[in-house]
Amino acid sequence: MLDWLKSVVDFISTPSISLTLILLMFPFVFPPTAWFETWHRRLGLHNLWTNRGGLVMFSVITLIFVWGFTDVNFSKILGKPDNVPIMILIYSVFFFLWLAMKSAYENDAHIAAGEPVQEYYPPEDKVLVWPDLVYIELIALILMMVFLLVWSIGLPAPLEEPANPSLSPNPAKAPWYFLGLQEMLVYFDPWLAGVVFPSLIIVGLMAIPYLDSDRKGSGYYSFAGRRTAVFVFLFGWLVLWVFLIVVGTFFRGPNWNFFGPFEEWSVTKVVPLININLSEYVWVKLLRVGLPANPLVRESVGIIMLVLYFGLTPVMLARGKLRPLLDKLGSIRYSLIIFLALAMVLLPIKMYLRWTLNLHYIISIPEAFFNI
Amino acid sequence: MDLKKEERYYHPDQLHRWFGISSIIFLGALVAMFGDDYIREWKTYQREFRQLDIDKTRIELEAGQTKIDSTLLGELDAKRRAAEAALARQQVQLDQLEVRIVEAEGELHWASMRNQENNAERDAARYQLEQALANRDNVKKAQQNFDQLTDHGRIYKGNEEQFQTVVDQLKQEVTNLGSAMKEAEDERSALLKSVSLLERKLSIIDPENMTLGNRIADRVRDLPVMDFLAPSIKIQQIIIDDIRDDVIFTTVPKVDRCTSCHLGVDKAGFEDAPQPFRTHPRLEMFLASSSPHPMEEFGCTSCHAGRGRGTSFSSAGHMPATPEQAREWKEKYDWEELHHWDEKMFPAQYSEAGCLKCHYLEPIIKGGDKLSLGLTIIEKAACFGCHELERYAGWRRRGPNLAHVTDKLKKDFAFKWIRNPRTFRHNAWMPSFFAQTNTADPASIRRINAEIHAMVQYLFSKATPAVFPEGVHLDTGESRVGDAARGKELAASVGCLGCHVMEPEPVIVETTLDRMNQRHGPNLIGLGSKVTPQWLFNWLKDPSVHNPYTRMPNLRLSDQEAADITAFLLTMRNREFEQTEVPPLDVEELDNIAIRWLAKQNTEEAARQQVEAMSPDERLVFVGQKSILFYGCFSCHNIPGFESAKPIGTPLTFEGSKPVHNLDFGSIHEIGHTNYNWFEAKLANPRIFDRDKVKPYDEKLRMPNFNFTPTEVEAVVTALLGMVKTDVRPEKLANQDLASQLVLKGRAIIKNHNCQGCHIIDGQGGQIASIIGDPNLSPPNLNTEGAKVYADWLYSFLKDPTIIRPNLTVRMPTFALNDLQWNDIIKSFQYADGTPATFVDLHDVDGSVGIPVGEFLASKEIGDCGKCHLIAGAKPTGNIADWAPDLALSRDRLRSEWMVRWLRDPESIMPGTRMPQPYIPSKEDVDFDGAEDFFPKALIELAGDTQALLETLRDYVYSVGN
Amino acid sequence: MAEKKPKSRLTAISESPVWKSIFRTGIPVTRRQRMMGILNNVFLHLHPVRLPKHAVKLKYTWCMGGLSFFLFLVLTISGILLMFYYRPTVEYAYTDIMDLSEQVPLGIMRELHRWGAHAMVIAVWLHMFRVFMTGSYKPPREFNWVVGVLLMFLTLFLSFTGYLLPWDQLAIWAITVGSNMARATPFLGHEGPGASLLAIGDINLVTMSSDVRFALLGGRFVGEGALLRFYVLHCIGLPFIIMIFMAVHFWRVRKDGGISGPV
Amino acid sequence: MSEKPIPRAALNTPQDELSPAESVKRKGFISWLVVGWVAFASATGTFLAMIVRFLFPNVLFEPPQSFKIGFPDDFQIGVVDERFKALRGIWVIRDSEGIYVLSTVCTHLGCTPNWLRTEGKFKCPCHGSGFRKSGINFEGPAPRPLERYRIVLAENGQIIVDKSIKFQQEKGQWSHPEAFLKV
Repeated sequence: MLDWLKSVVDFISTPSISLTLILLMFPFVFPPTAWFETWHRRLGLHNLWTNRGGLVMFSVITLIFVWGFTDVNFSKILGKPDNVPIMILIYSVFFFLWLAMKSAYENDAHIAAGEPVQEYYPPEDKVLVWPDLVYIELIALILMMVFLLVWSIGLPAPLEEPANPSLSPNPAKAPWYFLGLQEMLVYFDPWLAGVVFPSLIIVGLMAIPYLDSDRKGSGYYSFAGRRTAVFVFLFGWLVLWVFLIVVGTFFRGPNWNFFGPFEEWSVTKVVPLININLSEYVWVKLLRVGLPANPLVRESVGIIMLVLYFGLTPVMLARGKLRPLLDKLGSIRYSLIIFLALAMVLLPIKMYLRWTLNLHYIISIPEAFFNI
Repeated sequence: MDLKKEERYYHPDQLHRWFGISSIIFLGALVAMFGDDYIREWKTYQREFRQLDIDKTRIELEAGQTKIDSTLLGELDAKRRAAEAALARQQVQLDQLEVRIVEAEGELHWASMRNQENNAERDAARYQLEQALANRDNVKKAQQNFDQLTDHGRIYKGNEEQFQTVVDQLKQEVTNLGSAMKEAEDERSALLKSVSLLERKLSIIDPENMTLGNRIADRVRDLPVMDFLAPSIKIQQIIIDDIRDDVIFTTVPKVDRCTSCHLGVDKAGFEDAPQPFRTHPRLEMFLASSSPHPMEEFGCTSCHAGRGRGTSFSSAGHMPATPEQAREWKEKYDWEELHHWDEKMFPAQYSEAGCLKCHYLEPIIKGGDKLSLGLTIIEKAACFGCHELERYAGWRRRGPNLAHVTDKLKKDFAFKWIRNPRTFRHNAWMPSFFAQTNTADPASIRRINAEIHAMVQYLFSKATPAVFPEGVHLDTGESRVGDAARGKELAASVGCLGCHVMEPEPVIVETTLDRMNQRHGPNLIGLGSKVTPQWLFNWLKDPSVHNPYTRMPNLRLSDQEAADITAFLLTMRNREFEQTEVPPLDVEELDNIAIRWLAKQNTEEAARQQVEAMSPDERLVFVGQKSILFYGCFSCHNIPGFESAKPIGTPLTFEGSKPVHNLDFGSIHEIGHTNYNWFEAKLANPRIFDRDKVKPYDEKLRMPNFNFTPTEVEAVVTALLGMVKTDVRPEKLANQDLASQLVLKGRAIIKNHNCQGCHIIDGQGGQIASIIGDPNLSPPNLNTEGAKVYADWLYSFLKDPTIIRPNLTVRMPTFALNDLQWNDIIKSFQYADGTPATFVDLHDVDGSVGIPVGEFLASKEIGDCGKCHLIAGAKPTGNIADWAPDLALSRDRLRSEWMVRWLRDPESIMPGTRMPQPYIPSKEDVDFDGAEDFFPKALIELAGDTQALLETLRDYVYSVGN
Repeated sequence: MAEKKPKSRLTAISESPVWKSIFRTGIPVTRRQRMMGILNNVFLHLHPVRLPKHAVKLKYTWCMGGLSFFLFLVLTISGILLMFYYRPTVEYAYTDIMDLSEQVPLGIMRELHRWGAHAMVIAVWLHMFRVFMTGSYKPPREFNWVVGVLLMFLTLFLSFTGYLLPWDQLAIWAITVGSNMARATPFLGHEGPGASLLAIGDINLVTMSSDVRFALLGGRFVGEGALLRFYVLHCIGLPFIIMIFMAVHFWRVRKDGGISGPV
Repeated sequence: MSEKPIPRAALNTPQDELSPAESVKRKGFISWLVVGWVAFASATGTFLAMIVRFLFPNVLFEPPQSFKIGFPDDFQIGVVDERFKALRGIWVIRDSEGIYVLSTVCTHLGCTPNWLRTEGKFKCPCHGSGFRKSGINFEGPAPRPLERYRIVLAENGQIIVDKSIKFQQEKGQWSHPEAFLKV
C-alpha cells in the first residue's frame, strides 16, 4: 500500500504531470478573473486561507517531510545540508503565502462591507517608535540569531572533496537559488536560460510599478481588487521560480534525469532523450527532403512562428479580450506587459513542446550559437 | 546677472569655465595614462621581429619560386585546365547528380533520425526491462516492449544503411567525374607545397599579402584599450613549475618572459639577425624541442639567471660582459643595473655557471668547458681545503704529506719554498702567502721571516722518518743512482708525462682541461735542488709509503729503472734558488710574535713571562704552530698535530647566492659592484680589498695568491657563480637516475686519479699520445670499455695490471685504490655502456661449426690476423708498431656481444684504430664454380649472414690458446 | 531618603556629563525623551519618531526587511572574521575551510555565515513578496522597488560568489555551471549569439580569453584567477555596492513617506 | 513645518526663467558647459574603459595551450586515449585513417563527459548529453558536437596539440587539414 502510494507520488512528481496539475489548479486557487473566482468559491478553495486551511497545509507538508525522512531515498536528498534551506523555503513560502492571503481575504471582506482595512488607523492614531518598534525589532533579531545558532550547531556546513576540474560530480548542480535557471537550461540554450531570461526577470520585476497602473491596494493586503496582478506575480514566483527550484533540488538526479522523491538515484537510469528540431520536423519528417543548407531557409518556419508569437499575439489580444488593457495603459506599456508575459509563458510552452513532441529547438542555428 | 538676487557667490560662467577646463585636463590625464601603459619596449621588438620574419619569408618564397620547374608547372596548369574543361562538359550530369544526392540525403536523414529515435526508445526500454527483472515486476510487458523496439531497430537500421549506400554511390560518381581534376590539382599543389606553405605564412604575417579585412584587423587588434580582444602583440611567457624562484618565505614557479623580445631565439634561421632576435648559438643543446633542454621545460633564466618576469631591458637583469658593453647598452637601451634583485643575469662570459646547479654531480660537464675547467682548477688548487665546499666534502688533503718531511727536504729549502714557491718552480700549485700587496712593508717582512723560521722548525721537529712495511726492499743509500740518459728516455716513455710536465721555463699555453690533465702532478724541474736521492728513489718505487693517500701511482719500476729516473731527475737543478740566502732568525721579533699570540688570552705581562719561561726552541715551535694555524697550511698538508683542524676560509658552497652587500669591496671602486667583479678582483689579487686599510697583521686578509691567469680567473669565477642555492625539483635535476649516478661516481675517481692523462675517456684526455707520437703505441682509448670487457677481468687487471700489448713501453701503473673505489670505476664503465651485469658466464664456444669457419676467415690467406695480433704468444709477422693484443687473451677479457660489434666495424668504436674490418664473404662471393674447393662447406652455407660469420670469427678467436 | 540611595546612584550616572555627552537624552522615559532618543541616535535615526499603528504589527511587516538587513550585518561580521583564517588560493582555500571546522576556535562562524547567507536569500525573497502583496511598490515608492530588485539581485550574486570560496567539488562545479552561462551572453560571450559578428577579417574579437566570462573568472576556466576574483567581489566589491544601494533604499523608505499603509 | 524659510533658489518663479534674448547672450558659457560635459563624459567613459581593460591581464598563468603528446605510434587504432583527460582536457582518438583530438568540455554547460567504453559513447553526467566517438552529439541537451583541437606533427615527429585553435563540426571546420592528423 505504502509502496503503491510512493509510486503514485513519484508519478505525480514528474514535471510534466506536476506542472500540469499545478497549472490546472493555479487559476482556481488564485482566481485571476471573476469566472475563476466563482469556481474558487464553489470548490471551497477560499477555505485554504483560514486557520483551518493553514493547519491542513502545514500538516500536509510536515507529513510529506516526515514520510520522506522514513524513506531511504527521499531522506538522502532531504538530508543534504544544502537542501535544508529549501525545506525552510517551502515552509516559509507556504506560511507567508497563507498569512498574506488570509490578511488579503479579511481585508477584501472589510472593503466589501465598506469598512476600513485592518491596517487602517486614523492618521492621528500614531505610536512612538521608542520603545515598541525598536523593541520588537530587537526581539526579532535575537530570535533570528537564536535560529541561526541552532541551525549552525545542528547542521555542519557541507565540504565535499577538493575541487577537481576534471571530475564532474553527477549531477553537478548550481547553488539552490539558481536551480530554477538550471532547470530552464534543460529546455533552453544557455544564452536564453542563463542570460536573457534572468535579465528579463530583473527587468520585469523592476518594471512592475511602472506597468501596474492601478493605484488601489497600496499599503494593505488585498486580493479581490488586484487579482490579475497578484495572479501573474504568484504564477511567476511560485510556479516558474520556487516550483522549479524544488524540482531541480529534489527531483533531478544523475545525468539530470528526473527522479521521483522515493526513487533511487541510479546513474544507470535511461530515459529516451530524443531531441528533434522544428526544422527537422518540417524538412526531414514532413517533407523528407533533408535540411536546406542556408540556415535562414532551414529555420524559416521557426522564425516565422516566433515572429508571429511575439508580433501577432499582442495585436490579436488587443483586438480581442485585452482591448480595455490597451486603452488603459497605452500602447508602450501594453506591449511591454504582453512581451514580458509572452516570454514568461514561453517557458511552460517550450516545456510542453519538449514533453509532447520532443522538440529540441524552435530555431536552431548552432553555427551562430543561436538556438531558441 | 544679479548674483545677490540669485543667492549665488560665483558667477555661473566662471564655474562652467572651470568645470570645462578641469574636465579637459582630466580627460587628457586619462589618455596619457593609457598612452603610458601602452608604450612598452617589447612591443617595439615584436613589431621589428615581425618585419624581419616577413623579409626572411619573402626571400625564402622568392628562392622557392625560382626553384620550381616552370615548364613542369606549365604542364600541370595545362593539365588542370584540360580537366576543368572536361568537367565543365559534364556539368549537366553533375547537376543531375547533385539533385539526386540532395534527394537521397533527405531520405537518409529521415531514415537515420527514425533509427536514432528508435534506438533511444530501445535503450530506455532496456533499462525498464532491467528494472522489471530486478523487481520481478511486469517483466513480460517490458520484455515485449524491448523486443519490439529491437526488431524495429533492425529494420530501421537496414533502411538507413540502404539510403547510405545510395548516397555513397552517388557521391562516388561525383568523385569519379572529378577525379581527373582532383588528380591535376593534387599534382599541382604537391609541386607548390613548400611555396604555398610560405605563402600561407605571409598571408598571416605580411599586411601586403592580407585580405582587406585582415589588414584592418591587423591595425585594430593592437590598439590601446582594444588590445585585450585578440592582440597579435603579446607577452610571451614560459612557466616552469619545477624550477623555482626563491622568495625567501617560499618558492614560486619560474616565469620567463624573455621570449617576448628574444623572438627568434628558438628558431633556426635567425643566426645573423641583430639582437634581441638572434637564434641561440647552441640550438641542438638548448631550446629546440628535440634538445635535452627544450625551451618550454627549462625557459631561459633557469640557466642564464636574471629576472625572468622582467619585460624591459633593464628590468630583466641584463648584465654587460665588459665596461664597453655597459657603455653601449646605456646608450642603446638606457640600461642601468637592476637594483633590489640579487639574481642578475650572468654576463656572457659566465653563462656556463648556470649549468652547475643541475649538473653538479658531473666531474666534467659536457659542453661546459669553462665551467669544468673552473671546477678542475678549484680541485687542483684545493680551494676546498680552506673553504668549506659541500661538493668536495670528504676529499683528502691535496698537498704532500709533511709528516715525514725530514726524509725529503732540507730546512733551507723548506724556508725558501714557503717564503715563495714560485722562486723555485715558476708554475707551482702551492700559492704564495707572503710579501703580498698588503704585507710587503718592512715590518710585515720582518715578521714573516721570523714566522717562516718558526714554521720550518715546527715541521722538522714534529716530522718522523717514514716507516717501510716489513719485507719491502727500498734503497737507503746513494749507490743506486743510475744512468741519467737512460732515465730521461724512461721518464719520457714509461708514462710519467701523462701527469707531469717538465718545463724549466714558463711556457705560454692557454689553460684548458687537457692542459690540466698534463699538470696533474707537479712540474718536475729543479728536483736536484730539492730532494734527496734516497727519498726520490724510494718515492718512485712506491709513493704510498711516504704518503698513504697520494694519487701518484706505482709504475712498478725495477730498481734499475727507478735509479735511472732518479739520476735523471736529479740532474735538473735550480742554481739561482740554491744561491738565495736564508735570512737569520730575528729572535726579538719571534718573541714579540709569541707574546702577541699569548696576549690574546692573557695580560701582556703574563704573556711576556710565559715566553720568557720557554726555551728558544720552544718559542720557535710555539710560534710555528700558531703560524701554521693562522695560515692554514694543514688545509693542504698533513701536518702532525693538525690532523683534525678546521678549515679557515669562508664556506663557498653557496657563494654564487651570496648577496653582494655581504662582499667587502673596501675602497676598491674601480670595479663594478657585482659578485663576479668582486670574485675576479679577489682571485687576481686576493689581498686587493685590504688596499688603503689600516689593520694589525693578524687581521689582514691572508688568502694566498695562486697567480691565476685571466683565463683561470674566468673559469674559477664561472664555477663560483654556479654554486648557488637551488630550487630545482628533483625531477628536473640532471643525473637523478641510479645509472647516471653510478657512472658519475666512478668518473669522479677517474678524474681525481687523472686516468684521462693517458686514456681517452668520454672523448676527452689522452694527451700523452702527443708525447709518444703514435696513437697506436699510446694507452688505449677506453670507449665502450664497459661493453667490451668482463667486470671480473677488469677488476683483476686494475688490481694487478698485466701486459696486453707487448709493443707498448708506456705502462699501466698500479693505483693504490681500495676495492670499493675499483668497483665504482668498473660500474661507471658498465653503466655508461648500458651493460651493468656484473657476473657473466664466459661465452660458450661452439667448437663444431664456428671455429673452423672462423679459423679460415682469420687465416693468413683471408684475414691474416696473425700479421698484427699475437696468437697464443706467437709473434706477429708485421711491423712492431702495429702489434696488437694476443688473441689468446680475448676469451677471458672481451665480452662476446662486443666482440661481434667490434669485428663488424672497429672504426666506429675506436676512431683511428689500425684494426681493419675483417673480410666477410657475401653470397655472391661464394657463388662460383669450384667454391667448395676454396671455401669450407660450412662457410658457404653461412655466407650472406654477416652476423653468423662474425660470430664464427669470434668463436675462433676465443678458441685461441684454449 | 536613605532607601532611595541606590536609585539616585543610577540617576547620577545617567545625569553625569560623560553619559550625557554620549546619550544626549538620558533614559527615554518621558515622551520627549522617547522622541529625542530616536532623533539623536544615528542608528535609530533610520526610523521616524512616530509611526502609524499598523507599522509595528508583525502581521503586516513580517519584519523581513529588517531581518534581511540584520542578516547582512551578521554576514559582514562573520565574514570579516572568516577572512582572518581564509586564504583565497588554490593551495590553501580548501584546507583553510577544513581547519575552520577542525581547529579554529568557534569555527562555527562558517556555519553561521553559510546558513545566514541562505537565510538572507530567503528573507529578501519574502520581503519582496510582502511588499508585492501589500502593493507597496505603487507610487510614490516605485523607485524604491527598483532599488529593492537590484538589492535582491546583488544578494544572489553575493551568495553566488561566496559559493566558490570553499573550493570543493560543490563549489567549483556550481560555479562552473553558473559561469558557463556567461559565455553564452549575446555578443559579449564567445559562445553567445552575435559574438561571431564581432570579427574583422579572420580575427575574432570575442574569444575565450576576451569575453565577459573571462572578465568574471580571470581565466579561461574556473581556477586560481576565478577564486581570487570571486573572493574580491564577495568580500569587497559587492558588499561595497550593496551598501550604497541599501543606504539609498533606507533613505527612500523615509523620504517616500515611511512604511506603506492604507491612506 | 511651513514656518521653515524656503531657499529662494528652490522657488521656481517666472522671473527665474531666462528670456530668449538672455540665453543668446549666454551663448559663451553654454559652449563652455557643453565642452565641459563632453569632456567629463568622455573622461568617465575612459575611466570605465580602464576598469574593463584592467580585468584582462596581458598574460595568463594557465597551463600552456600548445603541447606535445607523443608519437603517432603511441596511440592504438580504435581506442579513445584518456591519458590526457585530467591534465590537458583532451581525448586523443585514433581511427583507421588518423588521429583527432576532442575537447573534454561538454558543449552544453561545460561539464566533463565520461567515455563509456562498452557503450561506445561519451556521456555527460550533468545533463545527460551523449556524444559519439567522433564527437557528434546524438542525445541530451548538448546543442552541438564536441570541439576538436588543432593537431599537427612537430619536426621530430611528435604530435603537437594546440588547444587555442579549435574546429567546430557545425561550422564545417572538421575538414580543415589541421583538425585531423592523417597517419
